Amino acid sequence: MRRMKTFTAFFSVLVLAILVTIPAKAQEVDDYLYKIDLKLRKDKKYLNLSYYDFFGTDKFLADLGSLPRTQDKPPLSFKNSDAVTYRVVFLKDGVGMDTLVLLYINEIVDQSVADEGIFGSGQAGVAEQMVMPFNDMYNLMVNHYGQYSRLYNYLDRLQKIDPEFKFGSLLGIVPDDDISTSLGITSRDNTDYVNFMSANYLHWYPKMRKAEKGRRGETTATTISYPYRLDAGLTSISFSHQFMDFSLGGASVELNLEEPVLNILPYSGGVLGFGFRTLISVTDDKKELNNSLMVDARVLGRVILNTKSVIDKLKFVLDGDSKLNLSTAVGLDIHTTRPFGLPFLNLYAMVGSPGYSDPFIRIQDTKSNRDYAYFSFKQAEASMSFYWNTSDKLTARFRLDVGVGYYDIYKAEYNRNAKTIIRGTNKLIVNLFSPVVTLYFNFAPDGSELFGGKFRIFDSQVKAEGWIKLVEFPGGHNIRAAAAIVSGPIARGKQEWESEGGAMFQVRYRYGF
Amino acid sequence: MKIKFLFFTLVSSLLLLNSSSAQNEGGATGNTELDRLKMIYESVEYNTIAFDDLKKKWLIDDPEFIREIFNRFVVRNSLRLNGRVVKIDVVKEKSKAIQDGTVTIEVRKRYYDDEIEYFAFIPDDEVGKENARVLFDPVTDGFLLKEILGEKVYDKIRERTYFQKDITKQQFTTKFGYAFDVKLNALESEVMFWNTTSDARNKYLLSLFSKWGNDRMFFPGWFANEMFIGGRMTYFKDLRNNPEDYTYRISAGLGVQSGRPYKVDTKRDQLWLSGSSFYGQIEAYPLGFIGSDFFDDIKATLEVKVTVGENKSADYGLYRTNQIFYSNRNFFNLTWKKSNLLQFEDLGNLEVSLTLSSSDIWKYELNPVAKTVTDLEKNNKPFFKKFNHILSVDVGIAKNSGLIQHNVAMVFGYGSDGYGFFGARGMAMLSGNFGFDVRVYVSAGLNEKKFPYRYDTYLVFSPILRINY
Amino acid sequence: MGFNMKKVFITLTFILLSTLTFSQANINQQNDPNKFNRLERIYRNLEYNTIGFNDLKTKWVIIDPVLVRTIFNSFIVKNALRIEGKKPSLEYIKDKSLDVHRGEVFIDIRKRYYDNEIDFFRFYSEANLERGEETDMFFDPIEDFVQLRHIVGEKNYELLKAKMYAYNDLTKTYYDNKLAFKFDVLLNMFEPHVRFYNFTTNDKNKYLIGISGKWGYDNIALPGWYSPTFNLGTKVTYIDRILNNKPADVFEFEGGIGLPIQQTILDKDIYTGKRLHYTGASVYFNFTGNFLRYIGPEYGKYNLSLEGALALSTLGPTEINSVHTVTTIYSQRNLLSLTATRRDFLELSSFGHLGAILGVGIYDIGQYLTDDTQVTLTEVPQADGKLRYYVNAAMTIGKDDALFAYSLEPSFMYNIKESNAYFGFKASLLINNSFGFTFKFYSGIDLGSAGLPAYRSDSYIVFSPILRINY
Amino acid sequence: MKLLFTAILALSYSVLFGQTIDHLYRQIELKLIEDRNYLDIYSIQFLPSQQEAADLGSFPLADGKGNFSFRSSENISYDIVFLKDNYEFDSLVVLFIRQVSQGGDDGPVLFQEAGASGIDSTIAVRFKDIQELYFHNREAYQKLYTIVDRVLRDSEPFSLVKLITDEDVQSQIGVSSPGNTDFINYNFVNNIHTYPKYTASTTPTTSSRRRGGTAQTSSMTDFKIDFSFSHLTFFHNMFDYDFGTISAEFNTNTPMLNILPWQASTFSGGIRALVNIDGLSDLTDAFLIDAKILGRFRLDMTSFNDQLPFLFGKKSLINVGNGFVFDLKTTGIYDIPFFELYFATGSEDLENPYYINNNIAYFSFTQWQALMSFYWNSSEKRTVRFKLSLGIGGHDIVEGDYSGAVIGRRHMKDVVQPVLEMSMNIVPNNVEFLGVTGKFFDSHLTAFLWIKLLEFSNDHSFRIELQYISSTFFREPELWEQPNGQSLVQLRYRYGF
Repeated sequence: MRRMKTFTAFFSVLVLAILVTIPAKAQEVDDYLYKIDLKLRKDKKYLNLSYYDFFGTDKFLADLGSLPRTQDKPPLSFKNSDAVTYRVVFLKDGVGMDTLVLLYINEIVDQSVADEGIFGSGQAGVAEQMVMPFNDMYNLMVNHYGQYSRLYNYLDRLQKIDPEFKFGSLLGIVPDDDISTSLGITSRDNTDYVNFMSANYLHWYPKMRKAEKGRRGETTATTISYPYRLDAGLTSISFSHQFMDFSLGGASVELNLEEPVLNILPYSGGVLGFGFRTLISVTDDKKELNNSLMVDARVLGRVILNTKSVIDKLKFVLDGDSKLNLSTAVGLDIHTTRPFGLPFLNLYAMVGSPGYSDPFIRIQDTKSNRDYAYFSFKQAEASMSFYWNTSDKLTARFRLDVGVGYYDIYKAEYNRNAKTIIRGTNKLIVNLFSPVVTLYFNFAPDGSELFGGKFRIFDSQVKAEGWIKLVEFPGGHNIRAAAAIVSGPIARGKQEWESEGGAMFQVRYRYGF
Repeated sequence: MKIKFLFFTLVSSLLLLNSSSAQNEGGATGNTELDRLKMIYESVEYNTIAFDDLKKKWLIDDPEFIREIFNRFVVRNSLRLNGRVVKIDVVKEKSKAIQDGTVTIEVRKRYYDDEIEYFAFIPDDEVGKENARVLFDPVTDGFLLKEILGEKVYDKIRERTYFQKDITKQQFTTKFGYAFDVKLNALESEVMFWNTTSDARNKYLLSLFSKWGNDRMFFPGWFANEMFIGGRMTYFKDLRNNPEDYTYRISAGLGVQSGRPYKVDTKRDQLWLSGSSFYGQIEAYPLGFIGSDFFDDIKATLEVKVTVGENKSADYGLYRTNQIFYSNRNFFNLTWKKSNLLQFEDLGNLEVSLTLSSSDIWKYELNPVAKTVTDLEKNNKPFFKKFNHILSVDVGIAKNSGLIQHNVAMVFGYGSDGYGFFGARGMAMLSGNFGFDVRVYVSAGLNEKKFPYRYDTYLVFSPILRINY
Repeated sequence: MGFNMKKVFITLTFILLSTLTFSQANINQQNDPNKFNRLERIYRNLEYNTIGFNDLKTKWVIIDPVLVRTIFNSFIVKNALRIEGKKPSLEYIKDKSLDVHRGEVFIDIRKRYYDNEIDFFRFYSEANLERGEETDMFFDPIEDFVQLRHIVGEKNYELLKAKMYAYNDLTKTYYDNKLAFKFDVLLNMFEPHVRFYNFTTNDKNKYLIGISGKWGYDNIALPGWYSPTFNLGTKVTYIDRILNNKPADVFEFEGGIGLPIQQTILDKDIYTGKRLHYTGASVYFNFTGNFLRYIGPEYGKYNLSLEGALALSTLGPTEINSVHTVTTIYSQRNLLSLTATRRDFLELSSFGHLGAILGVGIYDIGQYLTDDTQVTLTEVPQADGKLRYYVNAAMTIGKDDALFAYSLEPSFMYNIKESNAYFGFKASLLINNSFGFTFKFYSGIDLGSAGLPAYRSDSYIVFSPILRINY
Repeated sequence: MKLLFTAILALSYSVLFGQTIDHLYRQIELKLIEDRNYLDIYSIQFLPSQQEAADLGSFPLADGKGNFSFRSSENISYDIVFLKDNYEFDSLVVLFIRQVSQGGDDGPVLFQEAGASGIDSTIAVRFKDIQELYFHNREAYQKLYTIVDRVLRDSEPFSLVKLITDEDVQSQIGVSSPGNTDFINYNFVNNIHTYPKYTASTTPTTSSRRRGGTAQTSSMTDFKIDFSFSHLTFFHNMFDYDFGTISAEFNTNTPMLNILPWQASTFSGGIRALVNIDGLSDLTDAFLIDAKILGRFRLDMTSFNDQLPFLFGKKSLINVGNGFVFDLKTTGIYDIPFFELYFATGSEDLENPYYINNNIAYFSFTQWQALMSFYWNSSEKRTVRFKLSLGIGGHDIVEGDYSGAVIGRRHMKDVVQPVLEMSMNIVPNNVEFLGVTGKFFDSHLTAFLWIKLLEFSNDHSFRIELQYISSTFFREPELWEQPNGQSLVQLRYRYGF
């Protein structure tokens, strides 16, 4: 009870205080009326206002009667016409506002319908005119509250009886389209991986495209499929047909002339590689391909083929005189997507049988009457891949591989003109494990890949590759120009079997990717 | 008592009421009509308060242009102070400041289009303050401003073809990401590749690391011939903005032989590897339990290398003559580091650390004929006498966020072998991605004869590439 | 009290003010708190309840500063920010948006368990979290995706769900270290075991039977690798009670036979010196358990362990494969040690528990002449006899966490007979109860004047990976 | 005074809640419309008879939308949606009423969709309407309540939760199946002989004792062939007896010697029997014995076996004698682990070695191993399957010296070493795709990998197999061991599996 007294006393004082602090600040009020009116008339884009259109024939307007206006303007009476629309504009969600605030009424006359003028229907168009500016509306609220509240209640009820009802909006800017995320992103699912692989990999990847969003915004992954897929260039060919797509993924075959671990160009290795590749998703749920554990495995083999003799005649390969012989070998290339939350893993291993007979590249030893040759039988690389994009539009895409590479180098000696090795002269001279860092870059404006680059540092040598899209024909045909550069050793001396660097250029044709 | 209480509450509430209305001049003044209109005025526009700091903002500095603008305000009688028309004598008085050139104009653009949404005359000395005192009421509507100034001047303001200062915020603090973190630096790399949360907001991170050399015993990168590689686990009790705020971090690895990226100085001896070494490091904030802010960020680091087994002669490679060489087999570093000791605004925070580093040096002779190497100091130097204990102090400034991150420190150390060191470490990174790391150490009072494996000057450097998501 | 009253006054004042200001909006409605209450309860109960999964739901924090501003701004535009159900004033929002500008505000999001919609959304400021105020909200959280979607708009909502921005994942992964009893394979070099059979005789106990091995004796600072004997045998574990799926009151009985094993770390061509040789089979036993529990329950936390190895036979000189010349060798043949262990003396917050180990024991070192011409091995008599007595002590710091279990054990052994001591350090860790690593290091110092005994190395280092498969 | 205070309070509340309650109504109604799968609400169908419709009368709708009354028509039914009683509500709460009308009928529908023959479903009475009834017209609400209550007494309501909450139960931890499931699965995928396929039946039948019993799926084909360059097995349905199956096998393998197939210059052939001792039809609990008896014959392959295009390795250094092979696998009884035994031996005969170097030849006559196996899976879907085998194995090595007149015999070594073998199979959606096995024995590491290549019409399938045997770890190779690793790549064809 005592507490009550306190309250009462307080409130009486408070009410007094309020009454005292109401000086009529007419000038300020006018200022605001002017400012608001100006703002409403001039600012076309930025106003967060809602509106509701009444047809001139609307029964409610007739019931409402005419609305009084200030400054001796005649009261606004609504024209009962099909061609006239009255747009009541109001403020809905103002900060600190609890209710709708009616602001002004525009009269929109569709002249193509209502034109009965003398000049005929020459100008078909819409004329919009502010018939009840903010001053008048404010006046209506202050002095004719009855009519104001009828209009107000009508609008308020629209949303009450139908929760899904939406008012029109006058907002000219589209903040939602401009959602900018400032930081680059990395997807935690396979999006980046699939994007990268389908743009750069020799073999085909199912492409996941987001179908148009349903009402609840569900996206479904659809694959665009072609009867067969072909990627053909001067250094490698891959092919897969629809019948090779089995339920879990797909298979394809390839031919190539490349050795990815060693710092040599295609054609320089003296081998012809062939391979069989399968892609599967090791997941229980087939629908969520993006979250599944995918395994891309290639079983590789290669046989020796004297491509080195061809190389001098090839205008597109500028070989830096690499003196390494490769051997017939088998191997494996595996890419997996994030097993147990680890990064993407890549493993490549090629194991060849030591065969020293009749190397393609021999070096004459001037001191003795012998030849010698260098061989590499085993190559391997294990790395982790990290993907990221500079923005959520996925325009500039990056991938960084960090790992370890391995190769061995054997040296063998021959008698001049003899094909077989001198017994016991084969020795292991290099057995190298070295860190390897590869940076990939893809540029894909509007989701279509335009350019790809690769920069790899391994064993103090740089290998760079790149491609650019030249032409794209409808129906899945695609032509790219591609180039590769290998540098000589940097910050260390060149070994005898290494090249001083070289470059090659080619055109690739891709279909169905 | 009751009355006192009543009185007290009344007075205090009234005071509070008044003070609140005084604060927001023209705000909740109790004038309902004005209040409502003001509210409507503020609400009709699409609100972008959240972006205020990212909007384009600049100061008009051109004195003549400022006069021109001011004059138009005067002509149009558009100057207001607390909502009311300003009396002419006040205008005169304030225009003096404009003539003195001590007034600038702060202009801010809207976020989604090109119109101006804030325009105010501000005295020079108020610029940059959070609640800057303005000369007159700011204009918060571009269209009103256009009415006052006329279209031409308004467009000129927007085009910014006059003397002006851009004060748009460029860089905002960002948070550390835990998806992956690749730090490539020849001297110390780390690749964080796995993370998990097992409870609440905690985080376990697994990474691989490499560390070249040992700065604490003043054998940085390049000069050490040994690189440690291994695995590392970082544990966060709960995630913080600062990635250095981990609860503890454990590293374990092996030492491997490394080359040197420059021509070997044959006059000085190198340290050789004489066995397989194991490397371990534990970092934690052990004084956190005291519960004081000061002790919270004292980090203790214990770093140990232990070499086991002895290489056979054949393991050292092919030598035809006897070689006498030195080898470091074990070391032990204990560092206490206090960070955030002082704050130097944008420069970063001062940090100080104290390190005790004990490392042993063995002198061996390699005889290619013999099976094993011989310890030349076996008799005159027992195990514990082979150690050199270096006490060193680092004083540095570190900044871990923002456009430019850096960590620069001066180092001073003195060892029980009777020589000292001084030097500097410096690391700077641009936008957290690219950077450079340099370390220079200079010996003082070094007896080069006695310690032939020591160098006069050590200089190592490496570029840094860091990708963190 | 006075301060509280003030708060009430201010609130009421504002209410009154708003009443006066917007009285025209008050359309004659008969509202009362009960009505509000009931509607709110209905609202709360509409959704399928999955509170039990709250901790396992996908959870993340948006850290992209511009996205945080975008979302915050759409809350402002939609006038959807609330504090304890009430609309905050513009001034308050302006004040809070400064925190957003400073980059201290992030968004916490949690997904529903069975579908993809967001079931919890809030702005939070890291400063509050660091102060330990977990519940302090920046603004009221939104716990209904429909409402959230209406506030931020369809497009933003899809973006929020798609996670195409920078974020930190905070989803809890469930790690389990509960013992399963079907089989348990623990592979490491020093104490492997394969447990493949179990049975229960009453409704709470468990017998586990398997094969076990033991290489080296840590108590006498003679770890794996350096020991010529590998004890292979059977281990019977008796678990008296299984509490919370964790065994309590465990008794282990291990019995086996010592077999020769190659000491890979030692040069096999150097016979003499700091190494021990295998000179005969032995029986090995180890009884471990909290036997003291039967004296009084307060001793239940102390584990006693009696470990022993007793020589059975002596090989002839020709049978010792590790030596091929005539020389004297050392061999450790018998051992008996008793230790008491308690691992939870003190709790060390996130570091686990602190414990201690104390022990005493006796072992013998024999010296033998390997003369192939002799039929039996000749023992070389030692001046001070074969037996060695020692005491040992260790401190343990360890945590038995599901994801990351570890133990650190600095130890000390004092050999009374030889008056020398070995300092040791054991460390082992096990990740996710499946992969791990163990490491042991011992370094000796001579406390007398005789120097370390001839069979001893100055230091021992051993390590081994651990693989555990338990189902 | 108190009165004044309450008046002020009431006034302020009304303002405070007036807005909030409308807001809340809107929020709830949107939730009811938009959240389709996750709402724990129920509905019943109500087909009012003429009498009932009349009895119920009409209800006023909120916000002056007029009145609503049930109509009795063949084309119209009503779904009354409600919230069941729970922790916070002692009785059910009626939420809204949906009117479902068959095409052609035009009822008092707010938003009629232009579906001429389709079913129109509109919300006839909104949540707010019903709640306003509850607050201001309790009697009318009670009528609706009674309808629901009455229907519930006779029938189960229709749940609107569309989540598959039970099927999705995921145990995060891996599982090891009880019984023989994992064993059968593993052998079905890897064994060169036929094994019954384990199929998990999703609908438990009353007769089967546990969910997911096995059924011996009879393959379409009459016979089964498993062929690779190193082995061949053959099975015909004729040999499918009730208690087991018998099949034939030929191979060139010599396990336990750490050499590749063909390298031993032997050829083995014989039969294999899979027997179900218990005779139970449910194989998961049965005691199975998989036994092989093969003869092993020496055959001089030295002229070509280092030339084989799929084999990458040097000529072997070990001769293997004639003899027999006994290979046994059993499932566990009493939950004892699965047991495997391999034993091959023959009489010692040093005459006529195929591999001889400097008058010295090495022989091995006996090889054996005994293993315990453990099986487990990464999850209950059994996508990634593991097997770990631990045991002991060995072989003998005898040296024959042919330099003299008499063959000098020397027993070189009896290898007895632990065997550690670990396999992983990846079998997504019950289709085998990839297998990896690593085996460590006698300091050699053997890696074995297969990948499925193609499958035609479910009967023919091809795999590519890769086998690699490393050189020795932790010790120098013995004289009879290859100093380098060796590998084999081959195709494997399975028909009828």
